[in-house]
Amino acid sequence: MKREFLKQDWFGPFIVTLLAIVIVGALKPSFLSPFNIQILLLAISVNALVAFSQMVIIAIGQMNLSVGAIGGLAAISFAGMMEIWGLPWPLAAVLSLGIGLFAGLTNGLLCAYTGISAFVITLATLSVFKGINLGITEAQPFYDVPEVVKWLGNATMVGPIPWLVVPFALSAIALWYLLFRLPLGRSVLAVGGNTHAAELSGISVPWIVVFAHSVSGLLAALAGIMLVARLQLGQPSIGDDWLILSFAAPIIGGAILTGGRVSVGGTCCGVAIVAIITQVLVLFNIDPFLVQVVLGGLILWAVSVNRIREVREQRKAAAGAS
Amino acid sequence: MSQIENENKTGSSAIPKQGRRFDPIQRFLLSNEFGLIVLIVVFAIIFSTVSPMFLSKFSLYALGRTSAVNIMIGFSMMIVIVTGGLNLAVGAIGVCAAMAGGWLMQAVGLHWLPALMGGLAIGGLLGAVNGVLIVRSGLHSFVITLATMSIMFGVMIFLTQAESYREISPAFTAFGRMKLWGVIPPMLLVTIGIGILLWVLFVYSSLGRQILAAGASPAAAELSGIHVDRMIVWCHGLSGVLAGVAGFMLVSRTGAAIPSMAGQLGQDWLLPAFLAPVLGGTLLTGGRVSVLGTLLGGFLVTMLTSGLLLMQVGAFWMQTYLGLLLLLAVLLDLARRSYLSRNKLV
Amino acid sequence: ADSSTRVALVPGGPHPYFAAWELAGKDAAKDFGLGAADYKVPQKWELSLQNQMLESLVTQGYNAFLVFPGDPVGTVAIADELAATGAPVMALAGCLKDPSQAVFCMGTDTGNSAYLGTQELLKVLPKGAKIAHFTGFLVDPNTQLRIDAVEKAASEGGAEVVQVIADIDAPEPAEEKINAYLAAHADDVDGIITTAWVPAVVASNALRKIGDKRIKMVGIDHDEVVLGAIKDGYVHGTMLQNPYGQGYLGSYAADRLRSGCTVKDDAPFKSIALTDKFIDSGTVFAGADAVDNYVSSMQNITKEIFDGFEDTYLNCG
Amino acid sequence: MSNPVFEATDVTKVFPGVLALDKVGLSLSPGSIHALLGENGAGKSTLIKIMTGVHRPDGGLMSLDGKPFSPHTPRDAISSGVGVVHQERNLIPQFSIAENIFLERLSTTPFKKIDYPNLYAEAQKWLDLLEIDARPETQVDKLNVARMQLVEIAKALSLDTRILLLDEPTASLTQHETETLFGILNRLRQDGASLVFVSHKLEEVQEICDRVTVLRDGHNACESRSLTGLDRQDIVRLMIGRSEQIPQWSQRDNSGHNVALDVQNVATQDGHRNISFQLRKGEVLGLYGLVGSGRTELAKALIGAGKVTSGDILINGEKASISSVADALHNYSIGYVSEDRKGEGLILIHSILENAGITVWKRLMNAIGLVTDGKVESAVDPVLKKLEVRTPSLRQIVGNLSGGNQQKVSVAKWLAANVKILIVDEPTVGVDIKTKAYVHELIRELSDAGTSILLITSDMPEMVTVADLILVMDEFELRGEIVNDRNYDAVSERIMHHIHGSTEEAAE
Ligand SMILES: Nc1ncnc2c1ncn2[C@@H]1O[C@H](COP(=O)(O)OP(=O)(O)OP(=O)(O)O)[C@@H](O)[C@H]1O
Ligand SMILES: Nc1ncnc2c1ncn2[C@@H]1O[C@H](COP(=O)(O)OP(=O)(O)OP(=O)(O)O)[C@@H](O)[C@H]1O
Ligand SMILES: [Mg+2]
Ligand SMILES: [Mg+2]
Repeated sequence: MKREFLKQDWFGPFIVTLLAIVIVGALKPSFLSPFNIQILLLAISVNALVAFSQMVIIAIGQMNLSVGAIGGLAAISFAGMMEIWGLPWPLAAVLSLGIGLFAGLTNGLLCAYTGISAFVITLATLSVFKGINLGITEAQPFYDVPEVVKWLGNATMVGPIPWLVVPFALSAIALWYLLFRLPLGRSVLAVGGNTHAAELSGISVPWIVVFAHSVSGLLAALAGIMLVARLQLGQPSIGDDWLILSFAAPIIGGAILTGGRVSVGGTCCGVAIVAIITQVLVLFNIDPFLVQVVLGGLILWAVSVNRIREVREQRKAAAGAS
Repeated sequence: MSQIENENKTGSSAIPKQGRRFDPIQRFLLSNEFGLIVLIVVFAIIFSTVSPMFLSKFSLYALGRTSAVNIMIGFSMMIVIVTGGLNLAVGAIGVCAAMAGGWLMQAVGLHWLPALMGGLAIGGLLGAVNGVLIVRSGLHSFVITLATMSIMFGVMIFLTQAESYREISPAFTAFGRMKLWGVIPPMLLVTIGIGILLWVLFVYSSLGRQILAAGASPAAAELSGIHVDRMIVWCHGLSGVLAGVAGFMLVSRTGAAIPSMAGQLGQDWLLPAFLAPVLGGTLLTGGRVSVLGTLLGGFLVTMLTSGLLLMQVGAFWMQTYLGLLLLLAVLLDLARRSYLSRNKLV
Repeated sequence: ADSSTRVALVPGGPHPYFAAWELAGKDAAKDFGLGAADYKVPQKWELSLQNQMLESLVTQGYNAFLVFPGDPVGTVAIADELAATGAPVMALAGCLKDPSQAVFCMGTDTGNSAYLGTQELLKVLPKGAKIAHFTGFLVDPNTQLRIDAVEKAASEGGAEVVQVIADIDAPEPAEEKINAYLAAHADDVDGIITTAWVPAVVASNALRKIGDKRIKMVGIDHDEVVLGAIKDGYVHGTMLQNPYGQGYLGSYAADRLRSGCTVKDDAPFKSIALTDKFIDSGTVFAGADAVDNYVSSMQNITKEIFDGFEDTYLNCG
Repeated sequence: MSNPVFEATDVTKVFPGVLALDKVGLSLSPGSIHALLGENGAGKSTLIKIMTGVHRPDGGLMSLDGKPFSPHTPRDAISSGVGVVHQERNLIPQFSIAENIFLERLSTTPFKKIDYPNLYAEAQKWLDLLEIDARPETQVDKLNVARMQLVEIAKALSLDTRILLLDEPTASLTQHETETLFGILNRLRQDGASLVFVSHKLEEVQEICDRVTVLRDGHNACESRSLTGLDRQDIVRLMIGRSEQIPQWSQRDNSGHNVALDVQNVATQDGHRNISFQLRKGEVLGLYGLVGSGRTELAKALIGAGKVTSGDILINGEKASISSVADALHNYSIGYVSEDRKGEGLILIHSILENAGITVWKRLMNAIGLVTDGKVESAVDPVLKKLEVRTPSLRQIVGNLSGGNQQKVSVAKWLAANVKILIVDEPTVGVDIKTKAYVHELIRELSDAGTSILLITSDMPEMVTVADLILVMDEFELRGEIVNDRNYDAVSERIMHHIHGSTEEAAE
């Protein structure tokens, strides 16, 4: 039983996260102050959705380069609809989610029914979505974000836990349930694990691809909307640099780029690790000219800790078998 | 029994009956490369009809020069994609190599040739470091190069304090502005030359074949007596050298080695880096490569951008049109292929 | 005026700072009867994309260029190539590093602006204050100038720069890092100076969020968020620049140069870190009292420079 | 006789460069097991793929229960009651056994929560039925080839379809598992199902099938006739157009030859202990064992792909330390033909030429490292010709070849390498009888020419036909050595005695 637990994909990243919290907390007690925890949770909430959005696509063994463009488009639509059309925020949010869903659907349909690699398709739609964003905003932010939305972006629920954690937690649970308990989600992973076998088993691969891309679009849009609440304005540049994070977090969390294997918990830990590293750079007053070096070094540290654990597990397994 | 005897008499030859055979020309007509050529011609005709300036000497020269760099960046990524990995640090390595070259010319005062060699060596070394880390750790190249991209770029910024090197040998700078016969940038010739070398590598050399085998199926390659790990280190090293070449092209063009030439962390290079090989038909999962395809893919994308710029489509909407054109291009190619195979034309 | 003059105003990428250029170009084209003064935006902040756009603009027949250098050194080569076609080229909003073929640079002395801003900040801080500096991409040489200038002003004023956070030109990392900094160090710092657009916006919001009016901040540029925070007392003030004036005056100058004027040999250019041919388009500090009418004060500056421009800088035989 | 459940007439399929099926017919009646036979590349798998909606035919008609049947996707076929075990493995590696078995049904109720305890319990039933020794929650990529094959079969059986197509289900099974499977198939036949059974093992066909269709070069050599009255030789003649020649090789005594490979007290990381044996020049040394007994692992350790932890390996009397397969090939002239041709033996996306040439590039390259296709071709072509690899051109992608032809390519590359010591692991899995005979002849010829061969096979007749001396391995240890006097019954009994004798000891 205990062994099973150790073998989970999320376990390694989880240990790394704990280790990081303990080390940083010991060196800088202010790291564990309620306000800082709140800041950390805010960062994690939004970034986790970005990572989930990519994770769903990694699950089917593809890549979605347009997550950031979809998120940005949803963000400025959300802010724009409220500012220009004066829509109430829930309606604007739903419509923006719809835009994200539609964008994802478009990606999915193009990938599924043309057979062209998702890499090329989403690269092209990235350009399309970003262009629409710039065309609408002409690079000017939307400023008139209603107070409620600003409040939601910053207010806390209980203790240091911000409200933005709610959409994140709900999405995480929903995704976990989908991918590991529902046949639909298992089909998504099956397609990623071995597309040909999944097809031969009667799974409708195109429909699964469309579904995964739609979910990805929806999650990216949600992240964009949450960022509007957090930044308190509709910046057209939202999403411009999501791409690397969106891959890094799931991969640190144990996902395999060829598909079929992702971990919701691991991805959350991956996001947390990246957030903690970001904080470390600020908390320890790293020379700005060395920030990138330390960042890279810490990423290497995080993944190699996990890797060493894996290797040790394998050794133990090998030793046990003989 | 008599039935069996009858069966016995028909078709006992060892060679199976064959349907249509592919001859090389038909194979080429179905290929990605041919598709790209068709697209390049089609779009060139469209652009030059809408905006005759497209075919002006200056415009063609500018196009050739920009695409030379983009294609070279594409080669640098291609060589790693072949192994089934990727190299996020192309930009960072390219800038590091170029900055090292700049430093050698300005601070050390070397002639441009040894400085160039030194810079390329740094590029190759950094690439090989990536390769060794990947092989030793057993981690995916994505994570390793993500981290080293940050480290390499960071060290470069720290060492140079983000200062540019401007004292580049005039001979070297002149190269970037030279025009052969009024339209041809010599850089494009360099790119084509390196393309030919790469083509020879993959088609005619033992090393290239081994690389392809290692990329397509590491397990099978290893069991066939190929040092898969060594191939991965080789490819990353070569990728670093090629990134360095792209970096030096930019140096020669801008007349300075500047830390921002590939953007923050060198990320600006990632798009052309992936786009050219992927459009050109290099498999992202490794083991299959098309040097000509990468060349044409890089050229097509550069041409689409410059064509759109010339057509003066609405300022802020340009990206949208670029995306749509790209989609149109790949869909056209798809249509061409399915038309050919549906009508059994090839 | 010459209706064959076609001016292109090319920023480094899409950014709200440059929005005023579009209007300025249109106004100038109308006022001076230019063939065109068009605002042409590269789709991304990429040096190569800006270069490609400039090359394309030559092909399209533009014959005067007002360029925000994507990189002070990296843009020199393309500026020289543009100048070689006979077109007047001016660096606008930011400068090219000498030597270059640019006629002059009109904009803000980034280093000086950071220096003045820090001085304004120190005025409202006690002696020995601790200040933090939030700024943009390190690869931009201007960032280095700003870091040095803030450092200089602080040491002159007896203050200490306790932390520099750079590379936060994108909203998400800016939000993360600035908030993390305030969460850990809000009590250890007395003042904040920001010398890039996004950090200024994000820091203004962050201060408003923690409701701390003890920490004094000086921002940069005219984003509504920053201006609002100044009005509400969360931010002490901001260093304004004059993008409209740059676009308008630049277009005017380009036209004059094309119609035969030359730059005076003894033109009273200022010298700044990057170049010796600098024209200040106006940098003013705007505190709570001035934010409402900053537009008109900028217009005054613009008018002032415009009135004396030809006499001061040009020979129009 | 009852009406056919399924009928195919004039089915034609063209692949680029290959006429895979040429007006083929097949009719299945209820309550029968129908053998589908033919040489490698005859079109068996293609026909099965057309019946299950993987490929679309280029001509011809199919009907199910008298109604036209044209499945567009595998899903259509499954929902019409056609189940299949494909020749290639088609499992989701990251999924558990249970999930793989019930994958089809997962997609029909997308939003109903999966009841894992129930799923595992259901899967356990199938595991028990097929006597698979593994837990239902085990991830399938942890299984060995035979177990994966059995899971694949369980997956098809669990669909409970009226028509079940089995494409070489027994290729990687041993006799015992095959018997279990046959028990189940017999029961299905009694329940009125129609089964199609593809195999190159004619004994199996004669044991269980009642009707037969033979394909030759993509057309019917005979269509849906009764097996009664056809003996083995008749079937062979239908398949290959002539009768089978069973070689009777003389016994060889190699004891006077030099020892080429001397393994002394070797232990490995995989758990081998005290492995000692000698392989002489020109000898064929058999290594027999049940599936999972550790033969493959030993072979890999010997060629440097696994770790030897203690003991010595001597090659031609000199101590060798082999660090990698490349080392083994280039410095010690040892080669290894893998049992897993898809995973380890071949590069499926590359051409025949690339695959067969992989071991010779280094030898053929010139001073600056260049090798031309022409050189490679002239080096590998004779070998490929000899093995009769069926292909329109050497540029054909190996993944497009029929299973047996793939196996030939995988053997060919080592023949081209001209090694002194060759380890051959299950060389004839999925190979038709004609080619199998060629492979055996080849092994014989090679050994006559002085190559030392270590032959790993689970195919007892093959072992008795080819090996000079047989080692028996069980649970990672060598149990004994038998001189092969080509007397099938006696030798096989002695082999089994070594294995079962040891397990009885262990049980005590
Ligand atoms: N996808 C494909 N593309 C091109 N040719 C193919 C493809 N699939 C099969 N072929 C060709 O069709 C012919 C029939 O192949 P098939 O797999 O049906 O043979 P088979 O009878 O199953 O042989 P085996 O006993 O070796 O499995 C072969 O010549 C093979 O090379
Ligand atoms: N009961 C088991 N559970 C898990 N793994 C097993 C079990 N039995 C054997 N193995 C593993 O399977 C591998 C051996 O299987 P394999 O079938 O390759 O052996 P083999 O002797 O080469 O048999 P064959 O050549 O017939 O396939 C070893 O790695 C061993 O650890
Ligand atoms: Mg077959
Ligand atoms: Mg084996």
